[in-house]
Amino acid sequence: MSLDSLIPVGPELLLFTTAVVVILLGAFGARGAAGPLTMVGFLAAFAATFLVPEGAFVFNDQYEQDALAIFAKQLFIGSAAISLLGSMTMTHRAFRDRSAEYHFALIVSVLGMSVLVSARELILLFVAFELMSIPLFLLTGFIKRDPVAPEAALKFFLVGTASAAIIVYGMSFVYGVTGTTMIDAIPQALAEGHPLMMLGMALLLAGIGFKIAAFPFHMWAPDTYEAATTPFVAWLSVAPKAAGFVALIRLFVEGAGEAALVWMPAVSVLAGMTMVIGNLMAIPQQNIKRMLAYSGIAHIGYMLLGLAAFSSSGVAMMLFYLVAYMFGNMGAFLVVEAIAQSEKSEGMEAYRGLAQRSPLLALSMLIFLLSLGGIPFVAGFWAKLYVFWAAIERGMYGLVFLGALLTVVALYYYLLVARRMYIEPPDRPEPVPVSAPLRLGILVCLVGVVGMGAYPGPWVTLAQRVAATLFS
Amino acid sequence: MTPDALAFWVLAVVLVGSALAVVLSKNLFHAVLWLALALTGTAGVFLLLEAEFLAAVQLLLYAGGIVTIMVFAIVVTERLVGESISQTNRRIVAGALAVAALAGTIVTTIWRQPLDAAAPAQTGDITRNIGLAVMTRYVLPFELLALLMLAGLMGALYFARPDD
Amino acid sequence: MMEPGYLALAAPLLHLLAFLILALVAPLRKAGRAGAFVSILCAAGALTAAINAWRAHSGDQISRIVWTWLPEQGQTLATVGVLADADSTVMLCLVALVSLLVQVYSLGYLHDEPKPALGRYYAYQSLFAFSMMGLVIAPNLLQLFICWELVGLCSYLLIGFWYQKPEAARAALKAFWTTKAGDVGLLIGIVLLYRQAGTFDLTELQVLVANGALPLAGLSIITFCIYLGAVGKSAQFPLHVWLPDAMEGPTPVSALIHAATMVTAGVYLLMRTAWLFALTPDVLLIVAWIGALTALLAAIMACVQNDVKRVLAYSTVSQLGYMMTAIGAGFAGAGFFHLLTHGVFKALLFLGAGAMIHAVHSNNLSDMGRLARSMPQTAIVFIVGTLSLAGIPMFGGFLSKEEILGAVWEGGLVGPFLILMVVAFLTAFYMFKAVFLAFFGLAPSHAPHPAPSHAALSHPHDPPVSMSLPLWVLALLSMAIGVYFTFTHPEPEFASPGWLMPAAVGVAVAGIGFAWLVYQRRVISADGLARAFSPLYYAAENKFWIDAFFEKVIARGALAFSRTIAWLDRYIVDGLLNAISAWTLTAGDDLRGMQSGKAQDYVYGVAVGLLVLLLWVQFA
Amino acid sequence: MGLNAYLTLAAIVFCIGMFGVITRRNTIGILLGIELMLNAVNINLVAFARYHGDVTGMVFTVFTICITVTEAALGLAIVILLFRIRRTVMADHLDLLKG
Amino acid sequence: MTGLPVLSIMTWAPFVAALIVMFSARHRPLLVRWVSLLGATVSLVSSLWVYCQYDYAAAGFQFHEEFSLVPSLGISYLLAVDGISILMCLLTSIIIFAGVFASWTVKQRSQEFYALLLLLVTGVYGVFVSLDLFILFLFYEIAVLPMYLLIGIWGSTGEVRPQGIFGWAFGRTGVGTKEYAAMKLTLYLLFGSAFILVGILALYVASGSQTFSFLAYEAIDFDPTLQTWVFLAFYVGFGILAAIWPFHTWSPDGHASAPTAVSMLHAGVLMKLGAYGVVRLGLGLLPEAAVDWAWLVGAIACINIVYGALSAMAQTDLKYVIAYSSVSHMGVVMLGAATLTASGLNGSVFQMFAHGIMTGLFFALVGLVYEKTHSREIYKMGGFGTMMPGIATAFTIGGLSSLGLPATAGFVAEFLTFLGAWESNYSWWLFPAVFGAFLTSVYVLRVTGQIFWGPKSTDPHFQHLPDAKGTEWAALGILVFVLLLFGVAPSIAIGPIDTATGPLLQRLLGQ
Repeated sequence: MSLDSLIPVGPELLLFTTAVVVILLGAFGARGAAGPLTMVGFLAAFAATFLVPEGAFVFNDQYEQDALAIFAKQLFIGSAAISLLGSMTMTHRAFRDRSAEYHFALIVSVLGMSVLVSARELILLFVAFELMSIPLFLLTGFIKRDPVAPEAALKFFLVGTASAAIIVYGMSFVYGVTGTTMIDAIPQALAEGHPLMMLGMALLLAGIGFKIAAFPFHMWAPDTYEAATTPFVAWLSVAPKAAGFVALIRLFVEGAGEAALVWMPAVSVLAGMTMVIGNLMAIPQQNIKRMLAYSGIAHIGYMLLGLAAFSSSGVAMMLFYLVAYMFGNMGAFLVVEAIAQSEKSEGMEAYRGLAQRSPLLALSMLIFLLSLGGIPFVAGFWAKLYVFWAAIERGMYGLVFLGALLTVVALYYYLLVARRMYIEPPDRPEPVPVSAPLRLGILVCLVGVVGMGAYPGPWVTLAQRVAATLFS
Repeated sequence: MTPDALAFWVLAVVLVGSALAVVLSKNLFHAVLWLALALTGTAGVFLLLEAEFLAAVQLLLYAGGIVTIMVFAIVVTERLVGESISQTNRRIVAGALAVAALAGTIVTTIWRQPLDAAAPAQTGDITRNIGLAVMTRYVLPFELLALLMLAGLMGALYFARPDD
Repeated sequence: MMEPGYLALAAPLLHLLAFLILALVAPLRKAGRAGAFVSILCAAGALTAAINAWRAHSGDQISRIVWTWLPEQGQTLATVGVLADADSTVMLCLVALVSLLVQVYSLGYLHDEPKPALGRYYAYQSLFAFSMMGLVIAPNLLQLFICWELVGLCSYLLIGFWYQKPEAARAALKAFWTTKAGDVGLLIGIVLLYRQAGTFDLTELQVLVANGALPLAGLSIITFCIYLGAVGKSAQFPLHVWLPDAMEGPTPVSALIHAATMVTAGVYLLMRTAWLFALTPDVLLIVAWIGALTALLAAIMACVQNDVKRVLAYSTVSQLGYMMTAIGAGFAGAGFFHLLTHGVFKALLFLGAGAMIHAVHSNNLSDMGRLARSMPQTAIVFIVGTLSLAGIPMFGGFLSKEEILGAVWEGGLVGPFLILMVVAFLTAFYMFKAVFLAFFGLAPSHAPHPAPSHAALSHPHDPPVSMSLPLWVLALLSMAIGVYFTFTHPEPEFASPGWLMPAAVGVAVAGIGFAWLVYQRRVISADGLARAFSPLYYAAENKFWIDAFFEKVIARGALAFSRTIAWLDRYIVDGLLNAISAWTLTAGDDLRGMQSGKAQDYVYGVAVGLLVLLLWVQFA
Repeated sequence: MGLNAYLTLAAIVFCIGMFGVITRRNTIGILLGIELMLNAVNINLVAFARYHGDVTGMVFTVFTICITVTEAALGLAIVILLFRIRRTVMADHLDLLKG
Repeated sequence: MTGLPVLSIMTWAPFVAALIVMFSARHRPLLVRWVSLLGATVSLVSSLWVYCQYDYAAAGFQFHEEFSLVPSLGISYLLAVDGISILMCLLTSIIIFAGVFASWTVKQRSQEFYALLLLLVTGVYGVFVSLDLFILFLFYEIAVLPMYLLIGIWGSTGEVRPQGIFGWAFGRTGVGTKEYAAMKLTLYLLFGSAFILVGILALYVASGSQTFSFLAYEAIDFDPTLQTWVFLAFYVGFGILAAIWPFHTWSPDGHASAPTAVSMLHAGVLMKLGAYGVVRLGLGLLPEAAVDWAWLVGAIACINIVYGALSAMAQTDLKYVIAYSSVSHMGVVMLGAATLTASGLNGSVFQMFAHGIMTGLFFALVGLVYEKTHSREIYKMGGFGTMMPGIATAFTIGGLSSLGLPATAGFVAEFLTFLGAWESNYSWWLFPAVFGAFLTSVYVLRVTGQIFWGPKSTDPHFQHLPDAKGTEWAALGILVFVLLLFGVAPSIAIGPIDTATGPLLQRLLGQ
């Protein structure tokens, strides 16, 4: 096997190597190096993604590096890097003593995702799926002395494995009908409309629905988000969902063409419910991470809306939304981390008078929230709008209107935070100290949000190009 | 009734019965033992399907591995508690309804369309084929599987170790 | 000789100039008298301009100058400018004259006002004069309406000039709202007429009417609406209620606005549009009857008043009724003629009354008495005015009044004619009641009324020259008019029956005599008289409950209604909104129950979701 | 014996497993349920493989079995950890996080 | 036509000023004010320049500026102005210019205050000048959002008793507090923008063209049923901002709680955004639907006029009176638009302008009075005319304009609207409209009389009150002057308006 045949999987290899090195270093006690090393690995892999030749098939066609895969990989690795910026300065003992495990798990999970989005074959897909999930359980319960973290890990684990069972059950049916585990066979079989095929796909939909935390498979999310370490949650709220969406695209959209429309009712209903539940339940939350969790669920609803269009533009807009959501959501979580580090609290009250304590931090939080709320000149606005636009192309006026209304509800609870930060007086005068890496992370997200908001053109074109390859 | 059919029915009854026992029995130990039985029954089904290798794997890994771990876990937790863990169910009716409906749906879907009644004749050595496939066609997932198990075990270690 | 249009235009513009100077040059305004002189100077200039305009204009030749004011889609929607013809120029002279005199008079009358207030007063005065003149020379209904509203504003400001007095403040509001109510009608009328005729311009309208190009359908509604405007401004029943209260303002103001000029604007309007009303006889009939009714009611109410200004106010109302009746009878000319003469002598009367009040510091007739001795000049001019009002030959009101009676008779309106005869009698009666009580009869100390206020005891005397000069000017003018018209009997538009003049004069004299018997000789007791007519007397004392109706029923009703609306808005319309949002919040809370925190339930959720999905797959 | 029969059997076992997951109080009991579910999947896969005369399904089974075991190990580790810090293995009592 | 992007300058000057204020002028209050003033001045000058340079003979949209933003979707930064926008920009400039002066005395966190204020203004300009529906929507939201903080931080809390059948709800939403008002206003307006967004997207999809350009859409005539619905969406969406009944309840609470300059801007300009949106997008793009729905728009406008006036009559809080009067006057604006006649449309736009200035003046005055008396209770005050003649006069002039007294801008607007109403297909609209004007005279003069031109209040607090001074005079002076100027010489405004309404009318009645 010649070396240049490995170039297409360069990023994955880099990740793999980093993982191995990190764990070995861990074994030999050089734990402090894990974080920086991981960062290097991520950056290298990120860079590598740009060198990968598009559309390369390897491992006898089970593995494809198409535009979508590369796009997704960049998303995963990028977000992981950002979250790493957040976790670098975590002071908890576990991070001091066991940082090797933490970073190893992180890398492995990213690797799993990277494989997932490239997999063209069910077994590989399933393995990659598990490869992505299992480290997440570890990361969730990472602060193992904490009373709630393990509980969250358990819940996540139980629901997760149950859904994994559902997924593989579905896969078994798909395999049974198609007689092969290659994904390319699916559209054909769907077209024949074998009942077991539909059954299998439905099972898959449900299983992946858990991963993207769509109603009613979402219940693990808030608990997990609340208990796990914030930088990890920032990443957890973005990357696995992106992976889940890509999986959905691979299984339901790619190559199916108009045939995919049979799923439209199901997905639209899913989208609608998710939007409603997420937004409504976010209102009464007092823990900001929990609030963000529910709002995140609502955002999944919006993305599903884009997917529900089952059109090139729909997918494109969904991808754009993913990026916008990544910047906004991660930024918000990083600010939460900053506050939590200084105030030792993730409650709303920790934000009182932030604007007068450290205006820039407050401003960036405000911008992130507004972006999530879909306000012009920040990324979220375009994201929402494009998704709506894609949906309207399919004539889903009702859903779009519902979504638009719910943005108002969403703004209600986002503005509640703004109220804490800007309207209420501070309890303490001194500014909030923010560590350098955290600043950097927040800055990156800020640049992303504002940049995409001010000049979304290139991103849209990119997303459209990626989506177009799926429908050609 | 052909011997095949007879065997299938016997196994089916055993399997379903033990499965029910697993989820319903009051004593966790018994539940685990019932699980062992269920898994063995599954191995039987595999044999019936002429997948001897898998049957073996089933017995070793599952009936061996899982049950051992379970028992271990129970022993640990029980020792810590000090009295045998009795195990009851909650929301039986709601759960039963939902699940029954689920089963009903799936089964009806399955029976909507009669599938090929008879299996084609077995050709070649399945065990060998499996091995070949794993080592050639499915080498990538296999490698990843290794990584996955590593990660999983490390996670298990991380959680279970009583240190720090 | 200069184009009369420009001369006529100069008059209001001079006043505007005065107003602007006073408004913008704060120091001058705050200086008081200095500002007053500026204003008076402009007023004098305006008068000369007006008189020149009048003289310049010959026969029935019309000078009309307009500029585009409001363009629309390239064409002109509305214009502003001047329409100088016989009527407008002479009216212009009246306004200019009276306003000049009043401004001069005010110098004395308000000499102890604080300086800034005085400045404000003159600013208002100039603004009023400007608007009134603008109204007079308006070439189109829109400009007329604009100035119409402006004079209303000035009347509001001037009535409320002493706004620290609660009555004054209230009276000002009452005046504004009442007239505004009428203006609503006028505005609607103008808008409707525009739709009908496609123009606001009086001249063009006249042409249309002359060619019969104006569709008659619904015209009576239009004219009626326009008439409503007149009802408000010219204090016709039932909107006359504001005029008596308006007497809370300074007396010179009453003389200028509420006697000579503004209140007659309604009459003027109807006169200007007489050719339009001529097309709708039914409306004219209403005008006549309402006019007569107003005249009668006002006269009766005047009889029971003890406040000299209110007596004059009611007499104004009643005289306006006279004019309206004449117009209703179809002879606008007669009404206009009376308007002019009335303007002169009623201003005279008010200013005279002002002098009396100035002297005794009280409006109340019972605080006066025997003033003829202490202030002879005032007595003379006041009596001249009274005789003119009573319509005695050789005096101002004589011929105009007789013409009105003739006009009404000619118009075949027997009912109104009789009413007007009665009113003539009453007018003479109550005016001379005032004269006898104020200038002759008993000294106030012996008056049957309770102890007079100290004000009465202070020694009254004739006013300073700044006040007496205008009085004399007006007195001589009304004499002159009277004498002139008594000898050179102008050709009326109609031949009134020969018996009319003697009858009219007889009635007037009878009224005077009766007043003499009651209040001078006291052979008939006033109280007895009151008892004899007790129901009428009672009703008159209560102003026929019209004011009460407006205050108690309409005002309070409106307020209560508005409160209801406001309540609905806050607690139902807004309440519903709040309810919806509250429901949303509650929904959020309730949903949290779903998140029980138990892993099994989460899986249960998954199972149910899966079930639904599978069912959908099954059956779709 | 037809394929449907095996699928049905698998389906029933799968649902029973899910029933266990939903209703068991004890975390370990829930894990047992999950094992049953995955076990059912295996039956499905093997049956299909057999009836297609195709080995892929069996390979798939190998993978699922391994993954299952890993999951079981991890799960039990979490249970033990939880037990250590919260003194209980009753999923019902593990609801500090909710709402 | 010069190469100078004057519209962009006008639009972004305040934004730049806001940035400078936010990041460089920290803790230097005076500098903050001057920078803001500079920003406002630049906008004022450029809007005046546009007003003068606009080629009235040619009419149509001029001063085009284009820059493609998202080529793949045909979204581009496309600016241009026609007669209506010119006037609206002028209005905005005047109001913000006066507003800067009016809020000269803001003490607490003035830097943030000015920054947000200017940001808001940028949004407003943007809506008026952008021809790309998308950008328009963008600016629209920008204009709405800062209100939340502006009211929330610098606002004042009112007093509302929770009662009636929905009393419980009031308790739940915390009615009366400034936070409540801020949240209500913001969310309500964003709720409206949801409709707008759907409408715009529907048009985009229906047009099938790869552009959001207004001009392109003008050329298309959309399918009637689509028009019907989209018009409704626009009407409700923008209408909420124009405070159409029954979606007006944000306005009294919001305006009452907002600080002076903010109420000035919001009542003076932002509410016009709503009316402008209905006229520009509703009438401009959906002529058939506009004709079909005229009855609804007009009827609701009539309700607004009378209902608003009556509610205002019953208020005891000065700011609420003004706020409700705005509701009533916006009714006139909408009525004019609904008449679909030349006079009506002219009146409508003119009223937008007149009411903008008028309300701006009112709120500036109320702010001053409140600043000096610390009371908004009408019936506690009295007889201030002697103590603060300047404020009293200005207030009276404003009042007279609002009751449509000739020689003030208000009269021309209302008169034109009345003409239009009678010429429209629903002549009866004239009567509620005129009646509303009368009611206005009732409550305005009642208030004016009570506070200024009445017997002096005996309250010891109100014995020695200073008149306006310095910068405050500047604010009042500008507004009063404009109010009278446009009343005396309306053709200044009618000229531009005509050039825009003429074509619009042809399009409306063309089919």
